[in-house]
Amino acid sequence: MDFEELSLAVQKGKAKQVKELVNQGIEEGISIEKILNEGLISAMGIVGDNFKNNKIYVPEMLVAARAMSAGLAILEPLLTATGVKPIGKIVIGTVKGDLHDIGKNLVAMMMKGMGATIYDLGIDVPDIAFVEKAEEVGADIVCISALLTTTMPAIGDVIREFEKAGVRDKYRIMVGGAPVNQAFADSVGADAYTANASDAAENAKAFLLSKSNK
Amino acid sequence: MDFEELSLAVQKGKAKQVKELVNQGIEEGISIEKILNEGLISAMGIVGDNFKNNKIYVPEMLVAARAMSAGLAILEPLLTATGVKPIGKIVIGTVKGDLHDIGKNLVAMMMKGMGATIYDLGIDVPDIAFVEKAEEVGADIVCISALLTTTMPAIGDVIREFEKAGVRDKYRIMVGGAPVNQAFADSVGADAYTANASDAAENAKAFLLSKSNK
Amino acid sequence: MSRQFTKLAYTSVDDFTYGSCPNPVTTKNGLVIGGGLIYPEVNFTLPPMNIRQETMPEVLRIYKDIIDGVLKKAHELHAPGLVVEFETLPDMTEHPEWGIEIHKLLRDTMFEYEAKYGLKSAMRMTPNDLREMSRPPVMRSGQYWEAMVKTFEGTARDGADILAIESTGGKEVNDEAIVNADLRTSIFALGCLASRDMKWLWTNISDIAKAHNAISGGDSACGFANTSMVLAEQGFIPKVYATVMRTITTPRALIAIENGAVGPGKDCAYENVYLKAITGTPIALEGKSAACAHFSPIGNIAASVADLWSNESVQQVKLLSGFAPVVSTEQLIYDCRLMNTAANKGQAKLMRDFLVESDCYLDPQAYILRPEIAFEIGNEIVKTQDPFIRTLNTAKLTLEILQRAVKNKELVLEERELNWLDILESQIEEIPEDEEAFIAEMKKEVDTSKYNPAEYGI
Amino acid sequence: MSRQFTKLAYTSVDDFTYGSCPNPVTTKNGLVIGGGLIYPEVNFTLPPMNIRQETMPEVLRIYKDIIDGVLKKAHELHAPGLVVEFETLPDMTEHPEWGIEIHKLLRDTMFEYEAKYGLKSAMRMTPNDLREMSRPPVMRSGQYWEAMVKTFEGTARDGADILAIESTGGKEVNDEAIVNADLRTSIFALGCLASRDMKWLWTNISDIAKAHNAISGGDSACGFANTSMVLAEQGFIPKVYATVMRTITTPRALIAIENGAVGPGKDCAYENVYLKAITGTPIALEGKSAACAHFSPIGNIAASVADLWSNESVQQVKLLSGFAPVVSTEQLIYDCRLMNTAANKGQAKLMRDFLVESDCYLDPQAYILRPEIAFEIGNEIVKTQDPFIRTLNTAKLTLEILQRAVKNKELVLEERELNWLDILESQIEEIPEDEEAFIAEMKKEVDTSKYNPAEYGI
Ligand SMILES: [Zn+2]
Ligand SMILES: [Zn+2]
Ligand SMILES: [Zn+2]
Repeated sequence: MDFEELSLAVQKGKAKQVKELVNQGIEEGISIEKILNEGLISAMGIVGDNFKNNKIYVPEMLVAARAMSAGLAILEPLLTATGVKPIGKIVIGTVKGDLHDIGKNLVAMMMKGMGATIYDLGIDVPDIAFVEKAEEVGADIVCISALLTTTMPAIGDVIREFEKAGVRDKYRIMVGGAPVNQAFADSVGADAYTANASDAAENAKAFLLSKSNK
Repeated sequence: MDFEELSLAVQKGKAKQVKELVNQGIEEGISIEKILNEGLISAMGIVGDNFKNNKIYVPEMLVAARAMSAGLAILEPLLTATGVKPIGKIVIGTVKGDLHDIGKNLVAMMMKGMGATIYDLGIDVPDIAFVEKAEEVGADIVCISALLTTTMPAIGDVIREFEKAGVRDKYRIMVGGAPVNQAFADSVGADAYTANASDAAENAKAFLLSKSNK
Repeated sequence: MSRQFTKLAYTSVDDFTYGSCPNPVTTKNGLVIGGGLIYPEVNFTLPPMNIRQETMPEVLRIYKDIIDGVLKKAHELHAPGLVVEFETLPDMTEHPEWGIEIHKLLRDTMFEYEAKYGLKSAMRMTPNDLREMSRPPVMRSGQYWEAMVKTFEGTARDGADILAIESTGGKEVNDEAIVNADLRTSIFALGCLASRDMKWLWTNISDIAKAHNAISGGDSACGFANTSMVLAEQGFIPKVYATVMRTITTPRALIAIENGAVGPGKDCAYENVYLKAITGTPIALEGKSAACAHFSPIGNIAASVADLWSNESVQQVKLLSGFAPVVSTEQLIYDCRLMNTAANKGQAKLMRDFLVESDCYLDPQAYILRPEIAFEIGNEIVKTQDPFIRTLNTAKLTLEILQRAVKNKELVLEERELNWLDILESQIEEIPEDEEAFIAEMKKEVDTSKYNPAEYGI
Repeated sequence: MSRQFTKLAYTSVDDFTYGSCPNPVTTKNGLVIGGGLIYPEVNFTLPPMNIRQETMPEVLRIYKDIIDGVLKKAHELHAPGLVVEFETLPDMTEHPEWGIEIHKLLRDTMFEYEAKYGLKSAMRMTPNDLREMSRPPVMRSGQYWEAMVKTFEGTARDGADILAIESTGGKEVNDEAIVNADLRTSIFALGCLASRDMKWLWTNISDIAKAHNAISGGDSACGFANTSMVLAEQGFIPKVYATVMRTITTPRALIAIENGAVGPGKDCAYENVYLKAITGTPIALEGKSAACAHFSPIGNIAASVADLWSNESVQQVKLLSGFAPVVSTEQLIYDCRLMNTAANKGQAKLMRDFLVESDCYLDPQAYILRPEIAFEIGNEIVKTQDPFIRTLNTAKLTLEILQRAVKNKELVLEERELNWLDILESQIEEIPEDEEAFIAEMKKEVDTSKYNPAEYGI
């Protein structure tokens, strides 16, 4: 199997070719985990770097992410069967009363691109829904987004729901969005705040890797 | 005694004439309290209104305040002798590390003009000195000023010294200065924040009058 | 009755300057917008806080503090006039009584300053478009629409001078298109969906305005073009896509004016430049003095043909000098004062050209706002009355203008931007000119859980 | 060796414009200040926080965030150059190692952006004057002076391009004079005390600059004239007093240039207008785009002859768009871009006149900054070399100019302002022209617990 070819197909967003190459790799008996890490995730790492280095835009990343997803859809059942776990599980959503999802979607896409399993609650999410989904799926990280100053306080409300349920310390809670800053994150007891989607993904990845190394 | 004449002398800052008229009133057997209230404090009330209505500037107020002080210096020993209390006692100062005193001096001058006894600690005041002076004189109000964002947190330190000494609730603590706002005042547990010297004096007067009516 | 525009309101690009226009708007108290002077327009909002029934006293106190600070500064700086925009936050439109109460507090304070100091001011009332809160959006009925109507009616009754909105018809489809730089879907969202919504919406808004002797102002495609500009500024999407998004919002916006709006157009609607050229109505715009609200590559050129100059929005937060809305007020007044001084000396066109030329060669989004380009795009738009065709042709012309500018070395674009010029062109080259056929294609492509075609009559 | 100025650097007021001057200053990396372009100068500070050894990592992170945001925005907006001012907070000068560390972080990041993107920038290093922290101030020795010297030396060693300060000699006497609008005492503070301090101080600063190949920049009477302007803006003291305070800080400031300073003068020193006329050195100024730091009645006119355009200072606080220092950066860049566009078209004088005329008739503090008035005041100053006489005569001339402007109906003043013109005139009419006699009188009047005459050699 040519991992370089698969990686390039992901980078260029050629979903059809990605599916073909992934199936081909499976037929050749290549390790599922190796196809995932050296083909799909590695490609998304390059895509992320190209974005950070101002060589491509988000649309190219999205096209690549869709191609990666096409390949991932084939691999996931096999991964589950062999007991290979994703790097981590992440619940993400925009707080109640807030209809903005562009930033939240970027974060979700970048986190998916690094190999995490994303549970996207969407927008206008009731406080308790974050807790319920995190508990249901056994999440590692919960990401809470707010784009308006008036909905930003709801981030604190969500964190209080985790406290009230007595499960606050089971999850790393990351916060973000236009009006959010480090001081606010500190004041509501969030574990991490990042200013942009790239940093959010890197922050999450570092945490997940250190968690898996324990 | 012509209280109108005394009031006008105060308003125009004629200290010499104020002293003559006050002494004259005392010789005539006029009530000390009446000379104070209807001559001196009433005049400063008019001066304050003229300032608020943009008819005069602070220099005219200061000149009037100095004239009032000249008259007050004659009355104070007699007031003490007859047991008449000032409207209240106020400790005021600028926090440690901060050398700004213009705003603090304006507040002190306006509060003196309404009849309060002012204990001015000056600038660059150690935290504990506020507590010591308030306790020493039996203050009603403590005013804490900061003009720099970096010295503003010291306001909270001063308030904590009052708490540590177990005397926080004995005093009404008012805060102010360029970087200070209502949210900050709330966060450090101040009793009042005002945006300018006029409001500070009015806020203090309302409190002192309601306190004396209990 | 609908108006039609078949030619530009101007015959000479030399007359196309800030502070004046062929069809100025006069408020009840005599403020003439577009009559010779450019005026500051101040917008502001709450610091971070919850809005509930129990926090309303605090909300009202904050707005009172803001308006007092703004008006006091305007009076002290001898502003010849002032427009104040009250843009509601969602909770304030969802509970119309809250928005109406805040508006009355603001407008009454403005009346007080007029009576006491002669400071002539006007209120722009901008309820937000709540209809997108239903998923998919319910456009022509329901609790959200009814709340919006109550807000418009109550505030117009209480003295709101100018009614405005940042309407969101088609946004539910366009949001995903933006992050994909999907111009084909954007043309569907704006040319087919938004355009149908605008006719219905602005007929209604204009009726409310007429009933209360208020001015039917204008709309903004903030959620389309400004979101694109901001995402481009952050390096997320191509600048050339944001540039085309800017121009293709114009046919949609024109429908407001065809159906009762008379201006001044809203500040974040940079498409106002084309609207002014076509209709001669006055416009608000925002640029460098709105850096408090968002950054942009059009800080000076945005002022070149504006009749109102805005800060877009700023929260009530303390800066070293004072509260941020007062800072914005001072900056806007000085900007307007400089421009009015030049105009009073007969040099408005020269100042306009300084503003244009300082930005226009540095970014495609600035280049496209040049007066000559505005006339070129405006002339293309008035060739037909069909919103879809107008939208499609504006997209094509914009790409052509950008290619030409690059070829003529009037514009230097990064390689990735040049690539996207080609990508965008190829995205739309196969769009059929028959709207029915295009709609049929897009109905198959766009997820119908995101939008309801029936809400747009298709 | 002292320089002397006996005539103005300019022969025609038409040449007296922004962005250029007879004696431009060139930084080591080739930024020419006053060579034809006006550049933005960005200043910023920490949000409210304690500065202690344990918070230094946080302090450094904040400054890194600020400088990265500022430089990234300047690069994105194609700024042709940028000056960054680092004004220390008292703790950072009291502990020189802190100020030196922060400066190095900032300057090194600026070097990185220059290497990576070609963004030419210069650092203005402004330690605050700690000497006033002793009560009465110790001016020429002691721990505070030594900390200031260490700060200047360490930062000059690490690449600071321009050394500056807001010195406070005489301020201990002038603070009370301000609130009393006591011009007689202000003349003593500036003409007799501050002037003596400036000669000693600027000889020392210039020596440090020379030893490290840095530029000896200039001073500001911020604590005298800007404090007066702010108190006048708040309605506390007369505007005409603030106006005279502005002009009478000039002889004091000139002494810096006589003793080694070459410019650019500091942003809050509006007296720079007169200094530029007299010496031809480049100047920084601040106006409408410094509304974040303080309000003023001279928002446009302040830019009319500036070579650097500054925001004065702003804290690292979040606005809707981004952090406030980045907002200021964007606004300053657009202001400079507009002015440079006009200058590149040969219209700098015309733009200057727009800037002047938009403000000059609305406030005495603006009127006094008119180019023709600057020349009139400058010519008065160079008639003698005596700082005290220069200060006294500048006060008298300023009052005369204001009376004339009112009489000619070029300026409309409130009645209380007109009263104060007379009061100020009577305050100074009996000041003896013999400095020794005046000093003897003032020694009896001014409280010696507030200042130590020996620290000024009197
Ligand atoms: Zn908008
Ligand atoms: Zn807006
Ligand atoms: Zn300063």
